[in-house]
Amino acid sequence: MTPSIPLSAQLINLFAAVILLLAFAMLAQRRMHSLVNLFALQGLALCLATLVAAVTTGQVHLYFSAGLTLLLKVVALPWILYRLVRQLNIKGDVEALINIPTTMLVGIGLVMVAFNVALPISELSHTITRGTLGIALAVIMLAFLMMITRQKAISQVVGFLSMENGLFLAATSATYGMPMVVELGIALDVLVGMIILGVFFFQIRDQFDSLDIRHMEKLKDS
Amino acid sequence: MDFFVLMLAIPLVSGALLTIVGERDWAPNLNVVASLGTFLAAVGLTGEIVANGPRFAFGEQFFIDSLNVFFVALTAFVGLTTSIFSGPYMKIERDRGRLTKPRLRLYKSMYQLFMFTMLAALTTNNLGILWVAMEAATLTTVLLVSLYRTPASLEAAWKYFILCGVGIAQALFGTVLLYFAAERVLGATGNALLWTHLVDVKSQLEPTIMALSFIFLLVGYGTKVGLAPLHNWLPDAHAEGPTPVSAVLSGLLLNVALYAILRCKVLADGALPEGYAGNLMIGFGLFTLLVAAFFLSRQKDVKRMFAYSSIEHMGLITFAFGMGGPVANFAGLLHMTMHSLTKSAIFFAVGHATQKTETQLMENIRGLIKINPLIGWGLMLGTLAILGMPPFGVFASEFMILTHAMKHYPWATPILLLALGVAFASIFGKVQAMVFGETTARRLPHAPAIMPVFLHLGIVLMLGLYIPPYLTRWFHEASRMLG
Amino acid sequence: MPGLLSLDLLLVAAAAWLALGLIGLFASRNQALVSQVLFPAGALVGLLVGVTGIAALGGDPQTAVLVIGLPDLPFHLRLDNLSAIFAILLGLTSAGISVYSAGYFGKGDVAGLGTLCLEYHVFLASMLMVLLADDAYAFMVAWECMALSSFFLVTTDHKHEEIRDAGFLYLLIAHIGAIGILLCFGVMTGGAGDYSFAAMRTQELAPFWTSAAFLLALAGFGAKAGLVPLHVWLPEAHPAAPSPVSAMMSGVMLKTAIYGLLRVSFDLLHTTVWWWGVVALVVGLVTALFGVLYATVQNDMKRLLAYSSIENIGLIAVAIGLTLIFHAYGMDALAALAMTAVLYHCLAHAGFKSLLFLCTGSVLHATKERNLGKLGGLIHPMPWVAWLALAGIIAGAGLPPLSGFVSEWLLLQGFLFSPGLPHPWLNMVVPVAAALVVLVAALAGFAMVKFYGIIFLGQMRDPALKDAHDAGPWEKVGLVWLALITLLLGVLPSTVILRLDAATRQLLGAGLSDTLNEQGWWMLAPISAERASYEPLIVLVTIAVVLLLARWLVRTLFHGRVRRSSPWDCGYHFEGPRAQDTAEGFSQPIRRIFEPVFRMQRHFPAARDKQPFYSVKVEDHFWYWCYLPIARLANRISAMIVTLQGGRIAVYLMYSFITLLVLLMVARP
Amino acid sequence: MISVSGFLGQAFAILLALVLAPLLSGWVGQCRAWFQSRSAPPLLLPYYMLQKLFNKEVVLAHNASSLFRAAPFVIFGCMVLACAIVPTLSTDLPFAPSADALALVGIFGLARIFIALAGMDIGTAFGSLGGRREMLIGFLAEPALLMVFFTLAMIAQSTSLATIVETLAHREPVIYPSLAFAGVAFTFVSLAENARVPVDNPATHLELTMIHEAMILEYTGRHLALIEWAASLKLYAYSCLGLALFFPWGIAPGDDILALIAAIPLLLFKLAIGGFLLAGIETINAKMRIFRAPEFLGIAFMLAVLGLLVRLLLEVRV
Repeated sequence: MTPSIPLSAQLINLFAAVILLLAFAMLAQRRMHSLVNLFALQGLALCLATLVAAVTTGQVHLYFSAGLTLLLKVVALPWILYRLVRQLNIKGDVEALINIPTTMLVGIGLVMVAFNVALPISELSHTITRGTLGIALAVIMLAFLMMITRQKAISQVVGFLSMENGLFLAATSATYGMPMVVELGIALDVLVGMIILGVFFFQIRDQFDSLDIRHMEKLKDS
Repeated sequence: MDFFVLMLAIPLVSGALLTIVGERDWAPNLNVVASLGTFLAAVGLTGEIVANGPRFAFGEQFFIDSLNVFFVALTAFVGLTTSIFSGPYMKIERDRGRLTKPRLRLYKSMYQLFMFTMLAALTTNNLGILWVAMEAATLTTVLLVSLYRTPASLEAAWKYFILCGVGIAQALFGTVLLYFAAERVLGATGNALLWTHLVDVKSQLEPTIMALSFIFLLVGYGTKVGLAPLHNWLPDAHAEGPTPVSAVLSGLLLNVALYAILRCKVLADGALPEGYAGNLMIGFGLFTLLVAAFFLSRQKDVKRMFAYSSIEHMGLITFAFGMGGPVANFAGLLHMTMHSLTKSAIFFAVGHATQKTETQLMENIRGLIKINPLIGWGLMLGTLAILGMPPFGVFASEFMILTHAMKHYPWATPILLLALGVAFASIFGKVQAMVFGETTARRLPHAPAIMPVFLHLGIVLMLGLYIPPYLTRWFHEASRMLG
Repeated sequence: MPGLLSLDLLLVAAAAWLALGLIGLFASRNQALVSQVLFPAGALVGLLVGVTGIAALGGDPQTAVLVIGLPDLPFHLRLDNLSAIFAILLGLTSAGISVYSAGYFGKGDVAGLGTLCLEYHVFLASMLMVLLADDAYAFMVAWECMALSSFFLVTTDHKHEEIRDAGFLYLLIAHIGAIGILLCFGVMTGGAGDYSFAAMRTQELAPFWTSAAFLLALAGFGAKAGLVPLHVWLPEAHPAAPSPVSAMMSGVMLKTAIYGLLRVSFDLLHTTVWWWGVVALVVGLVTALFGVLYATVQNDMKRLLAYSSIENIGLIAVAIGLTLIFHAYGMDALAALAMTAVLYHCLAHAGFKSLLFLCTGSVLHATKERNLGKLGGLIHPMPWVAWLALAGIIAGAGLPPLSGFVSEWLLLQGFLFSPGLPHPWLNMVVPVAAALVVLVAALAGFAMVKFYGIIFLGQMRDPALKDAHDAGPWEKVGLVWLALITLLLGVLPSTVILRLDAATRQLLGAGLSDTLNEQGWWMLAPISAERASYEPLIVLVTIAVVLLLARWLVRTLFHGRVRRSSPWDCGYHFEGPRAQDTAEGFSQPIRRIFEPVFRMQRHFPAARDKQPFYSVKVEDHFWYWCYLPIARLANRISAMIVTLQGGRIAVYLMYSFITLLVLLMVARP
Repeated sequence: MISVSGFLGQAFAILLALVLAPLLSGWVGQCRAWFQSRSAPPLLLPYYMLQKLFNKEVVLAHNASSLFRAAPFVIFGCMVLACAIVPTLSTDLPFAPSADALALVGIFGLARIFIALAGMDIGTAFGSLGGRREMLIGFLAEPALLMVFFTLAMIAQSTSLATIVETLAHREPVIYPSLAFAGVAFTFVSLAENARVPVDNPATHLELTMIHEAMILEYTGRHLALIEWAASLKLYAYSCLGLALFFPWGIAPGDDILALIAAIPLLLFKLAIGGFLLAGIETINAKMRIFRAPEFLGIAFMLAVLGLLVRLLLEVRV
């Protein structure tokens, strides 16, 4: 460790750690409402991290990114999710396929894997936020794990969005942002995807009377 | 006007137009006309590229060279024939009450947008935009797959969305890593994701990052290609969507995803030790081929079976590109073409067949040749073609792949042959029973659009016996670019 | 340049066949045109092919490169003596079959005559292209076109499930065989990647790979030819197909496989190892014995002939084995003798087996019945067919003075000289193989007597058979043509062998023509008249003279009175058709003696049965030993693999995740 | 190449065969009767019978076909040809090159097929039964016979009967152990082929046991006469073949007229002995069940193969 880490880097690392922590929290969270809250918080942390990076590097489009994140991940998507949860009348706890302590253990293992995988890259990195790539990868993997273990369609989507957060973290903090066109495109895709999913939930509930994905195991070969 | 701009604008505009005007009597015709326009523009563009060489568009954001212009032409062509096919098909669906007017509107507009996203993905120079377009293509097709709104189609669409969404998220991470690697060489400019720039510096890219990046890209886009064990969405989506959608999914979308992998492979090959990317692809390809072949024998639903056949062929193509080198690349490109044309022709025939018999279950489809000889023969010949029987073109490409494998990867040959043999036994036994024999089905009054089937098969037949020199040249150039 | 002309002519012939087929497709409504014009025209083209082949014999190889094909590998064509021999076989046999088809398919109960016409002529053209192909791609394309067109021909009557199944099995095994052939070519390129035969000829291979190539060729071509254990399709497909098609498949298509095997083992591979010959010999013997034993117990007339084809292919393989053994030891004169037997038997079998299949076609048309148990006494309503079929069965039983005997004689002569081999084991074992060959030939006689006797002789087992009609004029012409071929091949062996010699010399560098030229044209003495000779013409003429003389003398010296009455039958008075041997009954001795060879399910009547009946079903052991286990294994594997697609999205995600993790951990550059 | 004397010899041999064949049958019958302490039929019985049959009207079954009527002539023709190529008196036979040992087997086979088909033609129970049994014996006997010929052909380096006999008769005497095996095998085959006890009984009229008789049950008049004559020709041919192959002494070489004349009484003597022995064999054996016949002929085949192996093992100097 170099003796003097700039404050901005320390801040970004902090936010990255918070995002990882929130990812763990989401993995452990049983209630749908809280899950969405946690997701919004994760978005906020992501936004702040981006902002710090923007301030540090002075790159204009990172400000845009931060704004976009704020708009999308902290405001729009949680709002849509809240509405869905309310309208679809999703009550009760989130059912996990694997019990939560086991999930946590697996999650810790995944973090170790992610850090290990990212280690050679971190050593190469010349940016001030060399550690964040590993964290981003860990967040992605945790989100993946969450998608695997959850049974409600909506929590799968939250997991998916959380994965998107991890990607954003990688894109903005580790590399100081992708080209603007790309980020806009990604954001648009995520938004449209979310809207389509929203429509989908209603159709799914109409057809299956539930958002439980265990009902959707009819198409198979075995 | 610029052919390229036209080619992208026509589907975009007509998609919007079709959304606005809604389902009218002339809407199917507009769909066909728009596809025809796209196709003509693509042909014009192709002519331009063949004559003048590669070109950029919209600054450097789009880049058309002999590799992707070939995919563009193919995509536009299959897009056109599918739109012709879907006219009568959708009419019958509406008459049968499976689709309402708003859904038909959705279908047509999404179809055009889907064409747009694919063409954009093929022509973009920016790997980020490539990702965006791929994601957009997923979104449009999710809507197309769920068009019937039946429980099964919703389930299929949901799985498609989630699996491909997750897959493509991994591709994005791969893209980020790629950017990360490129930034170290090219600096944090907007150019760091432009393929043309990356290619120039590909040997300077950091290998460790590139390796990681390629893994993510391969797994990510590979999900979309349908590489086993990431393929699980594919049979569901193919079987439950409307047949024209199955045709374009199989014939085009898989190709586009594979194209994305190919572009990335070129970069990975430059940065990584020789054979790294290739071996990964060979492994995936063989595994996919084998798994898909054994899946085939258990199928009951005809579209699902051909979906697995698509997986199988994607495995074969991935294997071919994995081997690399001009011959294998040539064979891979040829096989992609043949597979697109043949598989979409099969889906056309299957579409008509399932409409005539009102079922997708193969055991209930019998004696197609009695119901309509053209459909019966179309399906029979198409199946034989896809199974690699000469004189159809699929055999030509499989021959090249096999012979190349025998030369360079002899150990892989038995696996290839085993898989092809199992696939042959599984598919042919079932199709033969569907085509031949007696039937109880009535003849329906609707005239099917049988022309696209035989147009495709005719081309495939011709290419099996004779590949025109300009096409050869074009393929050679493209395969040389792939390294 | 007259040399180039033959190849060009053959190409024109192939194109003409294709054109005839296409005309047929588009004029399918005009049945008269298709049957009365197109098929006879096809026969003329066949004749042209035959004559061209004869003209091309002995000349230098002619080559051509077409524009079509793969970019790096356009179609290479080559006409040499070996191809010419088989082109003659194809042309002359198909001429007869095509003429016959004009009558057979003109009867108006064939749906889709146009498609059939196309398939039939594509079949012919692709067989010709197989013979001319000079690179692996062209060969494979022609080969598979042949398989495909014949598959469609086999399934012409696809209403019946067993016909569809037969077609499927046929195409499947053809495909497996094609894979073997492709692999063989791959091996023969030696990794150079040049798939033209010219390159393969010059390729030096390691001994292991040479042997691998040979074994692959044996398996690949054996699948098409019907060598055990890849024969299972043959007895299914031949009966399923319309009779002219069965005739074509059995008479000609099986020979293309022999052609391929000869091409690979004697032309493309330039070394020969003695044990290849042993392998071919053993496989051939097993095939021949198996084929003939099963032929004797069949109750379906076309199945019987199909198994008999297996037997004949087995004999050809035996002869090929012998040729390989002699060739490997450099005994070229003897190798030439055995090779002549191979080629001669190909020609002979093409003639008589097509003839017999066409005869079954006429019987089938006249009676709508394939089951031997319902036929009988057809010599009365169908004298033409019956007497021509007699020529077929005499040749098929390998008896003088017809064609089948000549090749068998040559083969046995070859065996007789095998003790000169420098290998003690071979010395001992190979002559015993000759005894088995004779056993096969004698059993073939049994099968042929059964075939002929049950169909044409005795009392009609079904009163409806009285209305059977003889073959029509077109059919008669076709039958007579093939019978003529059988006869001429039988009585003019030297003349024919002198022509075959061109191919033998090309492949082995030695031939029989020197010795034969010293003798008269009527005499066949491959080594010298002292050692062995055969003059079929004399045999035929002597028997005929004695026959006529005896008849004349008896009539002149005594009288020619004849009185008709009921048969005596040892005084028993029940003499209905049911008193005769049934098809099952006829083969009872064989079933009893060779019981372990068959897989039989028998039902015996019990003493108190209200409706006693006897039934026996003979099935193929190989089916249970080889094919079902493989099918079960494949089924089990796929049952295991389909669990991948269990329907659970979480599991699917897990696959994706695990794949990613594994790749991240393992795949480090 | 073809000498006049050769032609004369050939013609004489054929005539002799035609004349002697019924006599041989008669002789065997007479010997049998002696052995069995019966009063013997006249020696010339076969001739009387032929005479009678030729004079009789032919009674044909209603559904007898043209093949049925042609078959006796074909069979007769085959047998005459067979007799013509077996060296009986001299090895200088113009017909000899037309068919060697292998072709001879083929000619017998041709006759067999015709008689079996003729048996099936009327469509009675016994005819087809005889036909199938005949073919059964045939396919078992043929390989054994051929193995015998193979052994001999290896000794003589030729399959031409004339050459074989020439080699055996006129070279310096060598003891060939293989010939012993071959000889026994040949005897077995001959018994089976000529419908003798223990395989068949030429005198039987017990329907279920007969083979040859069952096939010709429906023949009458001149047809039957020809078939009977052909049967005796076959017996004659086989006897002469056996004599020529295993006891070749006295057969005239080339165109030696004197030797030819001397060969006649020798042949008669040898045939008389042979017929006597045949009758003896027929008397001391009982007829076997039909399904013992494969075993019997199987033994013949084994012996022939043993002969061949003995030949290869002991006699060939490589």
